[in-house]
Amino acid sequence: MTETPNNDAANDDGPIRDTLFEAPPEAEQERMVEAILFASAEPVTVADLNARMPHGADGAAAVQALRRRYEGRGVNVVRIGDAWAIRTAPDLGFLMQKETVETRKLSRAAIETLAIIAYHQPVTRAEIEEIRGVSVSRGTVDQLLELEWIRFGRRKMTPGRPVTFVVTEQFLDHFGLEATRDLPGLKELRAAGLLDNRPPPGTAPETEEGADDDSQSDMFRPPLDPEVEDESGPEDGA
Amino acid sequence: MTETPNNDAANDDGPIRDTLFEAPPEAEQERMVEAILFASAEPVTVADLNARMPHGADGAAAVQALRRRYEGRGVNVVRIGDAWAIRTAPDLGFLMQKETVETRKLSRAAIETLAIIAYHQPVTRAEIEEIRGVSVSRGTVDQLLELEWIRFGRRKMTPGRPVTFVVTEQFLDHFGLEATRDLPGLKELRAAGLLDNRPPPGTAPETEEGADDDSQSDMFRPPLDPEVEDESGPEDGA
Amino acid sequence: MADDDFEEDKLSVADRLAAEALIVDVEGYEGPLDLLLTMARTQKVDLMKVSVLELAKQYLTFVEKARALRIELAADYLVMAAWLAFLKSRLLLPPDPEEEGPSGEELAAHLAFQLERLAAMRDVAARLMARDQLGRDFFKRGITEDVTRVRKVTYTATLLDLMQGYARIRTKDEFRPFVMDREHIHTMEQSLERMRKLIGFAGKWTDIATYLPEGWTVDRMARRSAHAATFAAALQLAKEGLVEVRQSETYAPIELRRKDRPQE
Repeated sequence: MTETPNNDAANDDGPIRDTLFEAPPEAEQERMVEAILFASAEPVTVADLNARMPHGADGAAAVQALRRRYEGRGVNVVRIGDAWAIRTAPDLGFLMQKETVETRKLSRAAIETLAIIAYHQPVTRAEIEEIRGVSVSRGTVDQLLELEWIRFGRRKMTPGRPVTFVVTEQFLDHFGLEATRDLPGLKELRAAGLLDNRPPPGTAPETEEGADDDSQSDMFRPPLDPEVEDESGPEDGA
Repeated sequence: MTETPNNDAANDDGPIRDTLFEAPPEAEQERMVEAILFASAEPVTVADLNARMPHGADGAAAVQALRRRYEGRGVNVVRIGDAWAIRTAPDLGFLMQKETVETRKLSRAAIETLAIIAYHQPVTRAEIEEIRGVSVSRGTVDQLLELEWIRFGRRKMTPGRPVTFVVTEQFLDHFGLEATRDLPGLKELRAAGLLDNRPPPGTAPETEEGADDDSQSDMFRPPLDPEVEDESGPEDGA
Repeated sequence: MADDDFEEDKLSVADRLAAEALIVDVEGYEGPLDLLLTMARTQKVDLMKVSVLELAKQYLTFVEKARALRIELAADYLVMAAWLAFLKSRLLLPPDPEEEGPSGEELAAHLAFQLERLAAMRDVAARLMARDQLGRDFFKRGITEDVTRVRKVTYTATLLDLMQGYARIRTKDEFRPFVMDREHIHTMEQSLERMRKLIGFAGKWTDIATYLPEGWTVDRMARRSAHAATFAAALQLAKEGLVEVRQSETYAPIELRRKDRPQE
């Protein structure tokens, strides 16, 4: 009853057989992570997993094993920032008309603003305007904030200490990204120097020469708590 | 639906077209059922499955295969009425609880009782009552026992051989003491300003009522709660 | 911008038509940079190699046209026009060594960079939106299980609490030698025994104070324990169905009465 003979999918169905008859602790931990991830709609951090599993369990290892197990299945274990979630396989979306959520269509301005924030984060409103060549309407930013795709980052250490925007974990989740470094085309853009903060010639050099290093380092930093704003980043040293 | 990165399913480009006229392979049907059961907000009937899956698919067989696959896993495919759902394995229900630890201050009665035990150990209940001037509720002693801050000492060699209480290692640990003799003495307490300068009892009976209101309230606490009820006065005295 | 007339004839017919087409849907542009980007695309070259001079001319033509057609352009567009006119003159005239500031080439290079960057952001925005999206292409769990919170209470106290607690007790006893005396303590058992004998006579409501044992006033301990014992005994008797207890209001005297048998 353990063998699933009619399973000729790409993945091997071995793991099931392995774990049914002997239940070594790791297999049991994997079951636990499986239960926890299945129960939650939102991503669960490894810290949360460990907190919920019995003492001494290794949530990180168990989630990796689980991820492998679900490769090629109808649902997959996906990483979102520091957290993990189970999501249906993207190729099966056509089965889910019933579950499809109608999202408000984003304006062109909102889409561009979102992209600029994602690729340039942390980025100030002035910088967004400089890139787009028009002022950013409040409604656009509000819409993105409301969707919880962006949030306020820490303030920039330039005159006026303007607030910055960064993308959120929900953004990553929505677009199926593990981290902002996986944004499509990010490497090419960076290589082409298009993510540099290049001030217009003749303007006083801004105090943020490090800006692009900064955005880079920030990209690898999980977009977690908004309170870290006065933690000194590379740009304040400049 | 363009970028479906790690999808090793049989057909990438348009499962709809491929499967419209011929049923997808069984493994593929199982994946579909898996995704549908996962994403649905309610249990799904076989009729529903068939309606949602491509023409010719056998939802009943696929759900059975899926059920077998999930046997012994952290989640199971279960039948609810004539519908199917994925549910947490019964033995893992405990993971769906999150323990929040709340720290509360020990009650004044408990602190005083504890203090008396620490300063006078080994000490009998009657002696504690004597010192505090009020009877000690069983709940208070039980709480301290449960916290493992006190334990029973040896019986006193007095008539009735009453049990005594002493403080534990955990107590010393918690309060950062090496031994109870490290507890500051009365003189030191006074020097630290911890001993109030209060008129001796009896000299000002009226104000004294108010000042000692805790003992008073202890005395006149209606014998509603069970702890006080079986505490039938100081008959257990030495 | 009076110098537009001599430029115009240099533009091809196609460019002019393109410029007119632009004017028609000026509303559709997200600002001057967007418009410039669209114009640059008509040059059909890599954006890095775009002729900024050509672009400046094209834009200025556009602004002239709009003016001729009495189309009101937003201030942004006019500011850009002024800047491009300045840029054009910088690019055309030999550099003046007296003049401060960036050269025309530097300004032009920056404009080209801006255009390329905007184009790049447009491109990645489109790629981003083309990704599989949650709730459209892939889905989260439909039936979630709430995590029930189990509250566990732990108690804590500090050494200071302990010392203060002890000090509090010792303050009470401070002026009294520590002796194990229970001489003046009245117990509930004693009160109960007394009251069982007395209660038979209490056909009317009587103040509980009348049941206090003799000698209850000798000292504080006696006072307190007598009160407590009597009260507890009264409640015990009430529980046994022997007396009724009443108190008209808070702090009013507590009164007792023998409980009559049902038939009476």
